[in-house]
Amino acid sequence: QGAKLSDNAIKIGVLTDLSGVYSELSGPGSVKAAQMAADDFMATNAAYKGKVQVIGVDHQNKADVASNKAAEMIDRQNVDVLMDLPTSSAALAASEVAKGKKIPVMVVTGGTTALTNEKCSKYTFHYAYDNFMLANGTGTAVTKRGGNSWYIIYPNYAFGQDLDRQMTAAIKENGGKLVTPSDATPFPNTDFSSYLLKAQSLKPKIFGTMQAGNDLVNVVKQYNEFGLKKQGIGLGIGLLFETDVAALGQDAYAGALATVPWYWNLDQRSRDWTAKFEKAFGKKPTWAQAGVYSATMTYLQAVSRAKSDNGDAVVKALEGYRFSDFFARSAYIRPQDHRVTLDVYTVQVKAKAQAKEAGDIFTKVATIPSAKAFAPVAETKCKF
Amino acid sequence: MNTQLLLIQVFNGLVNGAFYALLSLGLAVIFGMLRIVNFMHGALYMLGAFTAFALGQAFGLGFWPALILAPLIVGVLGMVLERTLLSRLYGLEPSYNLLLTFGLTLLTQDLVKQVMLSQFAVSSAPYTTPEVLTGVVNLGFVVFPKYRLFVIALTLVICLVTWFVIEKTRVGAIIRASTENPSVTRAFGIDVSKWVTGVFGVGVGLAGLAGVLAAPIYSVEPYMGAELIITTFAVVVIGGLGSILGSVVTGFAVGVLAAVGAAIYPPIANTLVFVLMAIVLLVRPSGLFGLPEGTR
Amino acid sequence: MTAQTQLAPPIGVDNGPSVALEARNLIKDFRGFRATNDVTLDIHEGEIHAIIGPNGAGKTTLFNLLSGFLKPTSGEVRLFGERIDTLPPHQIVRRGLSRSFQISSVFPTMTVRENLLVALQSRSRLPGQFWTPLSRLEKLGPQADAILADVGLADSHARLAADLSHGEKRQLEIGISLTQEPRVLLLDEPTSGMGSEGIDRVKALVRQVAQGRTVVLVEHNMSVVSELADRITVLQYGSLLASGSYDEVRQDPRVIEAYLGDEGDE
Amino acid sequence: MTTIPRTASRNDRERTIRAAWIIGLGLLLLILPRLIYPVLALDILAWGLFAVAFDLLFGFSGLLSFGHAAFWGSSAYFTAYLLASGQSVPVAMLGGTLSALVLAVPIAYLSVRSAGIYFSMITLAFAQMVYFVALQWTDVTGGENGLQGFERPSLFGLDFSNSVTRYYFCLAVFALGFYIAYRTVRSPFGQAQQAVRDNEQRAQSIGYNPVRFKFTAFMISAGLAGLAGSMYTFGHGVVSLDVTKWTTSGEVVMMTLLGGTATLFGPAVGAGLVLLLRDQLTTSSLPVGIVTGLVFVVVVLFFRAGVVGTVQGWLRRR
Amino acid sequence: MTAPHMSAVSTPPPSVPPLLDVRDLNAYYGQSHVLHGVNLHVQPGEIVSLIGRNGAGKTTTLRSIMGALRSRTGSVTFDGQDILRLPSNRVAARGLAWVPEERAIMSTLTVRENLELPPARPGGWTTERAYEAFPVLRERGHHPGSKLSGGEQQMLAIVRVLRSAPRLLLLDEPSEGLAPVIVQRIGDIIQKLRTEGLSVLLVEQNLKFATRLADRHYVFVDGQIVDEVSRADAVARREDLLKYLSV
Ligand SMILES: Nc1ncnc2c1ncn2[C@@H]1O[C@H](COP(=O)(O)OP(=O)(O)OP(=O)(O)O)[C@@H](O)[C@H]1O
Ligand SMILES: Nc1ncnc2c1ncn2[C@@H]1O[C@H](COP(=O)(O)OP(=O)(O)OP(=O)(O)O)[C@@H](O)[C@H]1O
Ligand SMILES: [Mg+2]
Ligand SMILES: [Mg+2]
Repeated sequence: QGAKLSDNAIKIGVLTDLSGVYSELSGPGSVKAAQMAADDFMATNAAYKGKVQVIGVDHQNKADVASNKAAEMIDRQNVDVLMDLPTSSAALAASEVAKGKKIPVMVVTGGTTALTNEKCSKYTFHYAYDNFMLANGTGTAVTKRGGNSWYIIYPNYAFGQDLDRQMTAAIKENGGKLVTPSDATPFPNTDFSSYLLKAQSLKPKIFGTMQAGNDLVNVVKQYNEFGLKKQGIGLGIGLLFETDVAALGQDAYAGALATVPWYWNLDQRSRDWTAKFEKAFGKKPTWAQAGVYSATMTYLQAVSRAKSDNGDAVVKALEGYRFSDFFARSAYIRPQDHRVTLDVYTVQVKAKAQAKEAGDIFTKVATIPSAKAFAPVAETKCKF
Repeated sequence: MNTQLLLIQVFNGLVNGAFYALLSLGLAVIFGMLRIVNFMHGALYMLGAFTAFALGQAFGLGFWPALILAPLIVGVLGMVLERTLLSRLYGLEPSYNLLLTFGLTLLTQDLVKQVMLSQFAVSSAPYTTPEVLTGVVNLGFVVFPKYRLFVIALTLVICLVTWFVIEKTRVGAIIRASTENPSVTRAFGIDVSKWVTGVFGVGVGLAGLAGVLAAPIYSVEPYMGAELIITTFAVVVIGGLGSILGSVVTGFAVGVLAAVGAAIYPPIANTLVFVLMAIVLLVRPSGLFGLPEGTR
Repeated sequence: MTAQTQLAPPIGVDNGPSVALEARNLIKDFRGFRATNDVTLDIHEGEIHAIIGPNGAGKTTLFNLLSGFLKPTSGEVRLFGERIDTLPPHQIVRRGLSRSFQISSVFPTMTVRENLLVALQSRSRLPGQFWTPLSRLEKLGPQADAILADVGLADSHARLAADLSHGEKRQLEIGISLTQEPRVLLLDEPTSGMGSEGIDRVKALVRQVAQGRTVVLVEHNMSVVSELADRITVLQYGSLLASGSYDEVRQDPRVIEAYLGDEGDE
Repeated sequence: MTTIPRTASRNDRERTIRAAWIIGLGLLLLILPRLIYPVLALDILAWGLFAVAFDLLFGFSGLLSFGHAAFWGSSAYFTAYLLASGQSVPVAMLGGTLSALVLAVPIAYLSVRSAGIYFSMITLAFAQMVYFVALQWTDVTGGENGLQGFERPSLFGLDFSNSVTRYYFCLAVFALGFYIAYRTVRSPFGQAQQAVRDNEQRAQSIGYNPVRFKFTAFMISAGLAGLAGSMYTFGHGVVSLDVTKWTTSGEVVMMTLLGGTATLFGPAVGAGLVLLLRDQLTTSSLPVGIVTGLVFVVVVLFFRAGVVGTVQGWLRRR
Repeated sequence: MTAPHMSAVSTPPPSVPPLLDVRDLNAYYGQSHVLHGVNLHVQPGEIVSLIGRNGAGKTTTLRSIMGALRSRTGSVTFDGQDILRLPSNRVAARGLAWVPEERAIMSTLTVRENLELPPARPGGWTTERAYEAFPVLRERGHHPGSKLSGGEQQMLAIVRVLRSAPRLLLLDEPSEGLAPVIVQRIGDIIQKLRTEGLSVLLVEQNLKFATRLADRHYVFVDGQIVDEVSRADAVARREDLLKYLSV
C-alpha cells in the first residue's frame, strides 16, 4: 500500500531477440516468462493489481537498435526496468543508456563479464550466468571427476579468450593439466577437423570447446564424425543451451559435460514451475527463460520492498539482498559489482535411451555453491 | 610445421575445397552463362541441406534418396524463381540481379527459420552420416572419416561432368549467346528462355547438392550459407568470373591454402581468402582463369 | 636500329613537308597473331591521308596504336616529334590527336547535345571541379549547336543518344571527334552506314576541318577516298602494300587484286 | 524553331522539381524530431548521408560498392575512440572522417581499376578484411562487446546529452555533407563522371582519365560515408561490430535502391523508410529478414526507380 | 521535301501469292511512332531493297517483321501464315533469317561457335562452306568474335544465318564497312543463293550495290514508303532515287 509508482504503473521492458538467432532460447519465451512473473506477483500482492505491465521489444541483436529502443522505452513509454538482453554488445549498449536515465537493468541472457567489471553500472544487475561461471564450473567439476588432461579450443574473440583463460585456471587449480596450449579457432568457423585430428593424436581425456551456438553444433557434430568419443576422449563444453542439444539430437552430446545455472528437471520445484510455463507457452523453458521469470520477480519484490519504482530506490532494495526461488538458489546480490550469485550445476547430457521423457537431457553431476560459482568479489574491476 | 601436419591440413583443405568447388561451380555456370550474380547461392545451399532434413522428417527418406531428390527440388525451385522473378531483369545492369537475389536470400533464410521452428521445433536441424559411410579410414598418415573421402570423390566427378557438358558441347555457346544478345539469338530460332531456365536450374541444383553433402558434417541452420557465400564469391573471383575450370581448381586450391594458412597463423584464417583475392586481382584483373575484360 | 629505320627520312629536315604524325616500325601481336607488321608511316602536316586495305588488314588496329588505345608490341609513335606510344589515350588527346571509332561510341544515357557538351568541356579546365555549378557549362552551348548543325543532327539535339538510328549515331560519332579541335584527326570509316546525303556532308566537313589540320581517314568508299585524299596508304596483312596518290594506287595490280576488284575502273 | 529554348524549359522544370524536393524534405527534417523519437531521427540523418554517399559512387559512377561498411565503420570506431580519449565533438568527427579517407586511398586505388562485378567483389573483400581486423583488434574496437559510454562533451554551450540538440547539430552536418554531394553531381565533374560511367572508352578518347574520375568519386563517397559514420557514433553513443559487417554494406544498397538511385535525395528517403520499417519491426515478432527481403524484392522488380525516382518520373511526365 | 507522300503505293497484283506480305505496318519505340502504315511484299525468289535516308525506318521494318520489336500493329504474313504474333524463334523456324545492322557477333563466343550457333537445317550451309566463302574466318576460327575486324564481323554475320537454310533473308546494310572486293563477293553470293530459291529483303545505303542486286526498290521517307521502283526503271530514275536520299 502506498507505493510511489511513476505514472501509477510498473512497466517492464523485455528487450530481447524476437526473431533472430537467439529467439528460440530467449525471445518470445522470455516475454512470456516476464508476463507470468508479473501475473504471479499481482496475484499475491493485491496492492499492485493491474499495475504491472510487460512490453516485449525486438532489438534484432543490434547494439544501435538496442540503445535506441532502450532510450525510447524509457522516455516515451516510461518503462521502469529493462530485462533479458541477449547479445553482449546490445546488453552493454542498453546498460549504458539506462545508466544515464537511472533505470535498472537485469541482464539475463547476455553473458559478458564486462557487465560486472570495467563496463559495470550502478543500475545494471547481471543475473543467471556469465563466462567465468561457465568455464570455472565445467573446468573444476570435470577435473575433479578425473578428467584431468585437457585440450581446449576456443573461438578467437573476447568471449572465447575469456572462457579459455578461466577454464585453464580452473583446471590447473584442481590439479589437472593441458596436454598442449589451447588453440584459438577462427570465428565464425564451420570446419573443426584439424583440431579434432590434433585431439585424436594427443589423446587428452577431455576435449574442451568454448564455442557457442552454431559453431558449437559444428564442433560436436564433427566430434562424433571423427569418432573421438569411441577413442575415449570426453567432451567438456563452455556454454550449452538446451536448444543446442535439440539441434543435434541428444545422443550426439551424450556424456558431454557443461555448466548451467538451472534446468527444468532439476527438482520438484523446478518441474512445478515448468509445468506452468509449458501450459502457458507450449514448450519447455530454457534456462534463459526461467531466469527472466526469476529476475522479473526479484525486481518486482524489490519494488514492493522499496515501495517505489524509482530506480535508485529499487537498486538500493536489490543490493545485498539474499533470496532463493525455484531458479536462483542461495542467491545473493553483490552490492560491489551487482553480480547476482546463485548455485549452479555441472551437468552431463543423457543418452536418449536414458531420457524418461522428451526434453529430459541433463543429469546433475555437481552443484557449485553460490559463493564459489562466480568470480570472487575481490577481483572485480567494477567501480560505480 | 612438420610434413605430417601439412599433409593432414591438405586433406582437410580438400574437403572444404570440395564445397567451395561445388558452390563456385554452380555460381560460375550461372554467371558465366547467364551473367547473373546469384547472391542467393548460399541460401540455396542451405535449402539443399534443409530439404534433405525435411525429407527425412516428413517421409522418412534417408541420405541417398535425398542426395538425388533435394538437388532436384532446389533446382526446380530455382527454375521457378528464374521464370517468375529473375527473367524480369534481363537486359538491365547485372547489379539488379545481385540485389534481387540478395533480397531473396534474406527472405529464404528467415522463411526456413520459421518453418524449422514451427514445423520441426528446432532452430538448427539434426542430420547424421549415412550408415555405410560412418566410421574412419586409416590412410597411414591420418585417420580420416569415410564420409569426407566420399565428398571429395563425388565432387570431383560432378565437376568433371559439368565441365565436359559445358565446354565440350554446344550447350555453353547457346547459353552464352542467349545472355549476350537474347533477341538476336531468339531470331536464330533458339528458344532462349527454355535454355536459360534450364541452366539456372542446374547451377542452383549444384548448390542444393552441396547442401545435402554438407548436412551430415556441418550444422544445418538457416544462416549456414550466409558466411560461406561471401567466401565462395571470393573463390569465384580469384578463379575468374564464369570460368568453369577456374572455379573448380580455385575452389580446391583455396580450401587447401586456407587450411594450411590457418594452421600456420590462425588469426588470418577468415581473411586469407580475401587477401588472396586482392593480390590475384592486382596481378590479373580478370582472375586466374578468366579471359581479359572485354573478351567475355 | 634496323636498316629500315635509317631509311626513314630524319625528322625536322627543312626540305619536304613537315611531319605531323609518324609511326616507326610498329608491330602489334595478338596472342601469336600479328595484326600490325612493321609499319613505318609519315603523315604530313596539313594533308588528308587515306588508309585503305582489305578487311582485317589492320587499319583499325593501326588507329588504336596511334591513339594509344593499344600499346605496340614494339616500335614507336611520334606526334610532332614527341613520343606518344607510352601515353594513355586521354593524354594523347590533350596533345592534339583525336579520333573517331568505326563502331559508333557515344554516351547512351545523355542527350545528343549533352554528348557534345561533355566532350567540349573536357578541353576546358572545368571537369576536375566538383565545386563549380553546372550552369557554367552553358557557355559551351553555341559551340555544341554549331557542331550539331554541321553533322546534321540539329533536329535531334534533345533525343537520347541511345535512341538514334544507326546512321544518326555515326553522325554523332563524328561530331564528338570534332569537339576536340585536334591538330591531327583520325577518322575510322566516317561515312559507313551513312546515306548519300550524309556522305556528302562528311566530305564537306572533312575538307573544312582539314584547313590547317591533318586528317587521316580509313575508308572503304572509293568515291570519298578519291575526292578527298592527298595521299593514300594501302595496308594488307598488317603490312604496307603500297602508297601514293589515288591514281597511282588504283593502277597497282596488287591493290586491285587484294582490295579494289573492279571498283577502281569505273 | 531554335533549339535552345526547348532545352532551357526542360531544365527549368527540372530545377523546379529539384527545388520542391529540397524545400519539402528540408522542412520535414526540421520538424522530424517532433514526429518521431529524436534518436531515431538522428539515425535517419546518419544513414541518409551514408546512402547519399554510397549513391555518389553507384548511381553516378556506376560502381556498385559492396564494401562501404568499411568507411562507415572505420569512422564510427575512430570517432568513438577519439571521443573516449577526450577529444571535442568536431575533432572526433573530423578524425573519424579522416580515417575513412585514409582507408579509402589504398582501397580506391586498387579497386577502381576493376569494373562491374569485379569491383563489387573487391570492395567486399576489403570490407571483410576491415571487419576481421575490427573483430580481433579488441583494444580499440571492443570486439564483439563494442564500444559504449564515451563522453560527448558539450560545445559552445550545446548540451549533447540532449538528443534533440544532438539532432540539430547533426542536421547541420548532414546539410553540409549533402551539399557536397549535390555540388559534386551537379557540376562539370559530375557530368564527366556520367560520361565515364556511360562509355569509358569514349570518355578516354575525348581526354578524360577514367581512373582519375573514378578514384576521385570514390574518395568523395568514402569521405562522406565516413562523415556519416561519425555522425552515427555521435548520435548513438554506441558502436558495435555491425558497423563493419557486410550486412551493413548490403543495407545501404537497399536504402539507396528503395529511395531511388541517381536521384540525390532518393537514398536519404530510402534510409528513412528502411529505418522506420525496422523500428516498426521491433514491436512485432515478424521476422526482420522476411519483411526486408520482401521489400527488397518488390522494389527491384517493380520500382527500380525507387520512391523518389518514381515520383519524379511521374512529375516530369505531367 | 520535294517527294510527294503517297499513303499507299500501288503494287501490281502479284500473280503468285507473295512469300512475305506486310500490310499497314505501324511500329513504335515506346511513345514514338516510327512506322506509319508500311505496305510491302516479297515474291518467292525475289530480291527487294529498302532504301531511304538515315533514320527513315528501314531497320525498324526489318525488326518488326522478325518480331525483335514487339510493339507494332498491322499484318505480316509469311508463306500465307500470320507471323505477327509469333515469338521470333518461331518466326525463324518458319524460314526467316535476319542479319541485323549491328551484326550481333557474340563476343563471348569464338568465331566458330558464332558460326555454329543457329540450329543447322537440311540444305543449310555447313561450317566448311562458310569457310570456303570467307577463308579469313577459318584463320580466325578460335578467336573471340568481338576481336574480328569490322568487316570480318560483317562476313561472319551473313554466313552465320545461312546455316539454318532460310527461305527469306532480311539483310541490313550487308555492304557496310566491307572492302570493295568483298562487297562484290557478297553480291555474287546473294545472286547464287537466289538461284537456289532464296528470297532477300535488303536494306542498303550503297545504291550501286542495291541496284545491281535488287529486282525492286521501296523508298522510305519518314517511316512511310513513298515510292516503288523496278529494276527496269532504276537506271532511268536514278536521279529521282538520289533525290529521295538527299535533302
Ligand atoms: N584485340 C584483338 N585480339 C585479337 N585479334 C585482333 C584484335 N583486334 C584485331 N584483331 C585482328 O586483327 C586483324 C586486324 O583488325 P583491324 O580491326 O585492324 O582490321 P581493319 O583493317 O580495321 O578491318 P576492317 O576494314 O574490316 O575494319 C583482324 O584480323 C582482327 O581479327
Ligand atoms: N531504340 C530506339 N528508341 C527510340 N527511337 C529509335 C530507336 N531506334 C531507332 N529509333 C528511331 O526510329 C527511327 C527509325 O529508325 P531506323 O533505325 O529504323 O532507321 P533506319 O532507316 O534504319 O536508319 P539508318 O540508315 O540510320 O540505319 C529513327 O528516327 C530513329 O531515331
Ligand atoms: Mg576497321
Ligand atoms: Mg538502319
